[in-house]
Amino acid sequence: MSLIPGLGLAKGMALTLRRFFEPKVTIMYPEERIDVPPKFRGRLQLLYDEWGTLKCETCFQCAQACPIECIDMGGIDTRGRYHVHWGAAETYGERREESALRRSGRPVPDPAFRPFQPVDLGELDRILEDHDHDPADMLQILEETQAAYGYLPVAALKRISHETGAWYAMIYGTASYYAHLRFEPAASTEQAQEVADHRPLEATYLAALDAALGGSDRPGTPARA
Amino acid sequence: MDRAFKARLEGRFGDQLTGPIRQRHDESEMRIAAGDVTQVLAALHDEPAFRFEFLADLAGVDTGEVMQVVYHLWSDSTSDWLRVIADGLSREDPRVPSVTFLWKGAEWMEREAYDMFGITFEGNRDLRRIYMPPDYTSFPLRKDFYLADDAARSPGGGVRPMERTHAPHGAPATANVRRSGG
Amino acid sequence: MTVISRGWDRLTLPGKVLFLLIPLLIVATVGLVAVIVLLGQPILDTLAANLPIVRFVLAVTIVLLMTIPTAFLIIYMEMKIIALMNLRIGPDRVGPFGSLLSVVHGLKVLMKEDFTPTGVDPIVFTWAPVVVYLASVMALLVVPFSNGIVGQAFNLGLLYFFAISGLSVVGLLMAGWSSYNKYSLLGGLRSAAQVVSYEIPLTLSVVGLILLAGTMNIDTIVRNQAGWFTDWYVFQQPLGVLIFFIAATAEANRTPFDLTEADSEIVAGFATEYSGMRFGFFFFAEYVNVFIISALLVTLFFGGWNAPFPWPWPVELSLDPGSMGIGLLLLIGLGPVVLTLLFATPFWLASSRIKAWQALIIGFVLANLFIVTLVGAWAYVGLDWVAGILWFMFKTYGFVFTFVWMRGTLPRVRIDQLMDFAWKWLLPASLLNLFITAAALVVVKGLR
Amino acid sequence: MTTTTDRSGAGRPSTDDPRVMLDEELGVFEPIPPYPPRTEREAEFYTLRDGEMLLNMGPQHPSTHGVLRVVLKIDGEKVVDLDPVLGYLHRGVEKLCENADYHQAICYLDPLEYVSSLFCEWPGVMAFEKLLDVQVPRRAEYIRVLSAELNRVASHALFLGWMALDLGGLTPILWSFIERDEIVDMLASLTGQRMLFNYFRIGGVNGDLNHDFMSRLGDWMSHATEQIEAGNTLLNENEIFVRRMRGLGTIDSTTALRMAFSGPNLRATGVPFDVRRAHPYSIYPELDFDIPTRSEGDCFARYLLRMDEIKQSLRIIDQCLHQMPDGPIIAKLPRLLRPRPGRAYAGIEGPRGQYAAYVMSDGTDQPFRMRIHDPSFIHLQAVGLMMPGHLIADTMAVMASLDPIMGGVDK
Repeated sequence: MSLIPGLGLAKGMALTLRRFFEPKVTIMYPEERIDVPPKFRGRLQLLYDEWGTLKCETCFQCAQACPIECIDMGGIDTRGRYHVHWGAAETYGERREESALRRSGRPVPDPAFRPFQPVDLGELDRILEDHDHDPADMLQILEETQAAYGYLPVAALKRISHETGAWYAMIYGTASYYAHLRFEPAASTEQAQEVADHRPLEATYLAALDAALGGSDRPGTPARA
Repeated sequence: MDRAFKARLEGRFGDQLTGPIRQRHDESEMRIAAGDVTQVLAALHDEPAFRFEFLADLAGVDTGEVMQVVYHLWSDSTSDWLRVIADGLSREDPRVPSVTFLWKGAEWMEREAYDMFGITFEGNRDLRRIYMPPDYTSFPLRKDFYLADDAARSPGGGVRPMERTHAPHGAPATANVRRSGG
Repeated sequence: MTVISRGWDRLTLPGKVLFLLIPLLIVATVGLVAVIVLLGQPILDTLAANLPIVRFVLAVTIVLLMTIPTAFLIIYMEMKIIALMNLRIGPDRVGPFGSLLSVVHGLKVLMKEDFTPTGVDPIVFTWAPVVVYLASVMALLVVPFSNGIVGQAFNLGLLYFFAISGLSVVGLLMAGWSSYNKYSLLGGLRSAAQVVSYEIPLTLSVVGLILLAGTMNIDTIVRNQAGWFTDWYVFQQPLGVLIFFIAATAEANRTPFDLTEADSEIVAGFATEYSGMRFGFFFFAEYVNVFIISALLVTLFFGGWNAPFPWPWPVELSLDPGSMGIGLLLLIGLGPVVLTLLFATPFWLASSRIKAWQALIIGFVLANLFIVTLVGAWAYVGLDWVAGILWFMFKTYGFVFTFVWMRGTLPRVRIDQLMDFAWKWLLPASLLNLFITAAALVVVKGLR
Repeated sequence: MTTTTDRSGAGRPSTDDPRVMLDEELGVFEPIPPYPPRTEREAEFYTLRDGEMLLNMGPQHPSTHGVLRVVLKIDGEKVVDLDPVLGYLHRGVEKLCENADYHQAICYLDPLEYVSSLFCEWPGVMAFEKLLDVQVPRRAEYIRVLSAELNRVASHALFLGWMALDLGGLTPILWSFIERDEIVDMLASLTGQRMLFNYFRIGGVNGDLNHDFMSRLGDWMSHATEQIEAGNTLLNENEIFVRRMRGLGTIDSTTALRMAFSGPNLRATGVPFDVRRAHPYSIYPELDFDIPTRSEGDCFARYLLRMDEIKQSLRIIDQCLHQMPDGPIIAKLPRLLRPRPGRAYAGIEGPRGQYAAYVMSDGTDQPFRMRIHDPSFIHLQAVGLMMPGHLIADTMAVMASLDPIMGGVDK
């Protein structure tokens, strides 16, 4: 404090008056934006590949790895409803699995037109009983389920999640990691037929290729009928 | 590591130690029984050879078998942090004397340990819950307390595998799974 | 029925409005004319017989209406000036330089729910803002804005002012007590303690001035200060001005004495439980109070509506419109057109990019500005009340700026320091001021 | 003499519990609190004498620095006693850390101190490194010190503003935010985030110094603390400010040690305890800086001490820039960390005092026990010691001068 009372106040007043005329620092937000730093990690977005296809495989690994569980998986299901991955069961029923499967880009049965076949879960319950509902035995449970049903029905996965207490994402992640586990019947002749219907016969385009390349006598090109 | 300090501690508190004095990096660790806390900490605080006037931290620990209270002290008489572990508190009724007579600032840290572990600090005149609501009944940082699921009534309702690493010893694997609707 | 309804449906919206409006207007006009013809004379007679009452009612209405734009302006000043001092930009979206933001705030406050919490005393709770606001408006009634422009001039104007401005504390106390909230109660009691304490130095600081002026008539006090600015009372009462300034700041609950609504301590003080327009009344009253104390400071010590110097070139403008005859009509009819063209031509010639209609708009705006400037200058020179209002407002808003500036700079004092300051410093100082003034008067009279 | 009154008192039916207030007009019970006293202290506090009333400040109060609730027992304007009630921001970070692996645990530490995040990461990371016996590369240590000291300046800058704001000054908070914003932008270009940096990694840091950061730092160093100085001009000589802060919330050095104070609040009482010197860590032994102390122990001393610390931080930043070695910025470590069973304690000097982490490992990839020590928690309990006898308005000033962050207090 100075000897003259009020000098400190006057100094402060002088400073604010000087600041009154100084240039301002406000960034006029909607018109003017500062760039986020290159290392910015707050942008959550899904990436698309060069053909415009979503690169996300819906593997749920990100949701599972997120340490503070801020990532939720969600999407539009075949009936146009939006679902998040984790929430009360009553609100969205069984749709999240279908949605996840559909978004994975694999050939999956389209429940909009062809509902899931009802699966008898008695077999699964026996398997779970054998393993004492222990999520530590997840791989064995999944393998035995596949052995029992031929594939891993969504209803079964849900049942496993329910009974073992393991997170659905975890089970799905495990199952999708191993090549020998599948989510659709392996011997689905219908599907195979559908795929075949949409593909030109091999002979057709091989012949065209040969013609384009000028004959089939090039070494290393097996001649096919 | 201050080897001379270890010798000093052993010389002074030899009969009160319940375990060997361990030293690692810049920490010295001594274990005492819960009943000796008052004497040992008062001696560490007051005696001119030690002068541990700065209470760096006070923490409760649940090892799954016993409870511990861990004090971290600092003094200019040594280059180490001194860790005093009051060992061997029973999990059913853990009790340890309060150190608020030395450090009044330990009051809230003891309240926190009480809130989180249920450790009773005898002599603390304000031992009530500090973070949890007053009508809360369990002790969250104990090892037999599992994090409730985000959506306890969801199909996956129960405990996530991620949270099951530290199952209590000897507990059956499914003992802690909270069933939906339960 | 169907014909009518189909015809009605076919009308557009403006059509419907006009359809209803036109008959209404016709009826109203006819009715009005009838009323004027039949009852005009008696009404006029009544009004003429009670001219002071009519004048008073008009004055009250105008003062009441004037508080609203004043409050808006000061709120905007506060937002903008503090923002600029903070190196921010402040309001800049609504209106030019954001100047309409305070109006929008006012509308927002009007539209908000007028919430009455459980447990309040509803009558007192509802009337508290009214009392506070009316106290402000009533105090404004005796402030002379210019020569002859005063709500109500009377001999004890100054006394009236202090009596009324002390009334607002009743409203604050009512609000604090009735709100059923401890913060409100604290705020109300704080304001009671503060206003009552500062009332004393505030009043005492003017007593010296009253001795000098020899009257409590505010108008006379202002007239005494006419001439050069050295005739202002500020140079005869420097200590009095300082005390008056500080005490008035406290009286108006402004920083650094804004303890009654110290947001970091007691949330919003007496106004904690108020919302909607009731809160708006408190809010407005606060800013009207700022205007009032600035106005009074100017009136009592800074010459009021007197210019700081006498106009060096006295002009006698004698403009008798009747003497111009047909020239007046020509001036009114052709003047704007000619001026517009005159101002538009250079722009039109200067750049081929400016189209004729753009040039005309520019010319029109400039011509209007020119006319307004001309008329304003004429009014300033020729009508002394216009000059008075200009000087008065200039000085008053200068002090308003100072109050806002202080708010942007200073932290808040504590309640015990506030009381200490009032009783231990301001009160003795004001007594000293009074003593010195009285002694000086005696000496001067004795010498004479 | 105990009464049941709060507002009018006379003629109220008394209940058995003197702390229960009954409003017969409303028919509403207003129990404070609705359960019998559990401790000696609580019984003492909630017993009202004549003329006293309870004022519940917070958790939604403008100036309790977050969601803190303080129950004030007041006699008129005078505070008789006060009881801080915590837990409104309690997130159970310790438990969460025990359920995450060592890498994941770091990002739980960030939001504890949202004003100076790096100081909350640092002890955790240091404790993990001690458990794993990791040697941190020297460049990483320098970068850590550099960024942490920047963060300290930012934190103290904000302290200045808050302090003034709690005393009713509107301007310094915005000026100090300008200063803080420059630093935060700088740290954002280094770490990628503006608030929760999550920059320190076990064994080093995440990302090397980059051009953007260095150019911003250079710019800033050329006019460093300009806004803080301006704020000081506004406050240091301001009679109102000084008269309010001098002699307020005084605490002597013995009491401060007994209250387990640390950091600026302890040094303001004259104890030259600074973990950077008292128990050196990182590269602080190699750096040249002073430990400012003051002997008054009041709010004004705490305020001035922090302003002195800013200058020392600038010295450290300058030295770091000049001595910055080359080399790796992070030690090579496996992705999955399984330290040997053991215990580690790491304490550092943050802007508010000693931040510490105490970690126990049981050999798995997750900490067995993670204890976080936050100085705000310790300092806040001293408000109850400092306040009695002062006024309501001083509660804010004292609390602001101790500079608690509720994120750290509530963990």
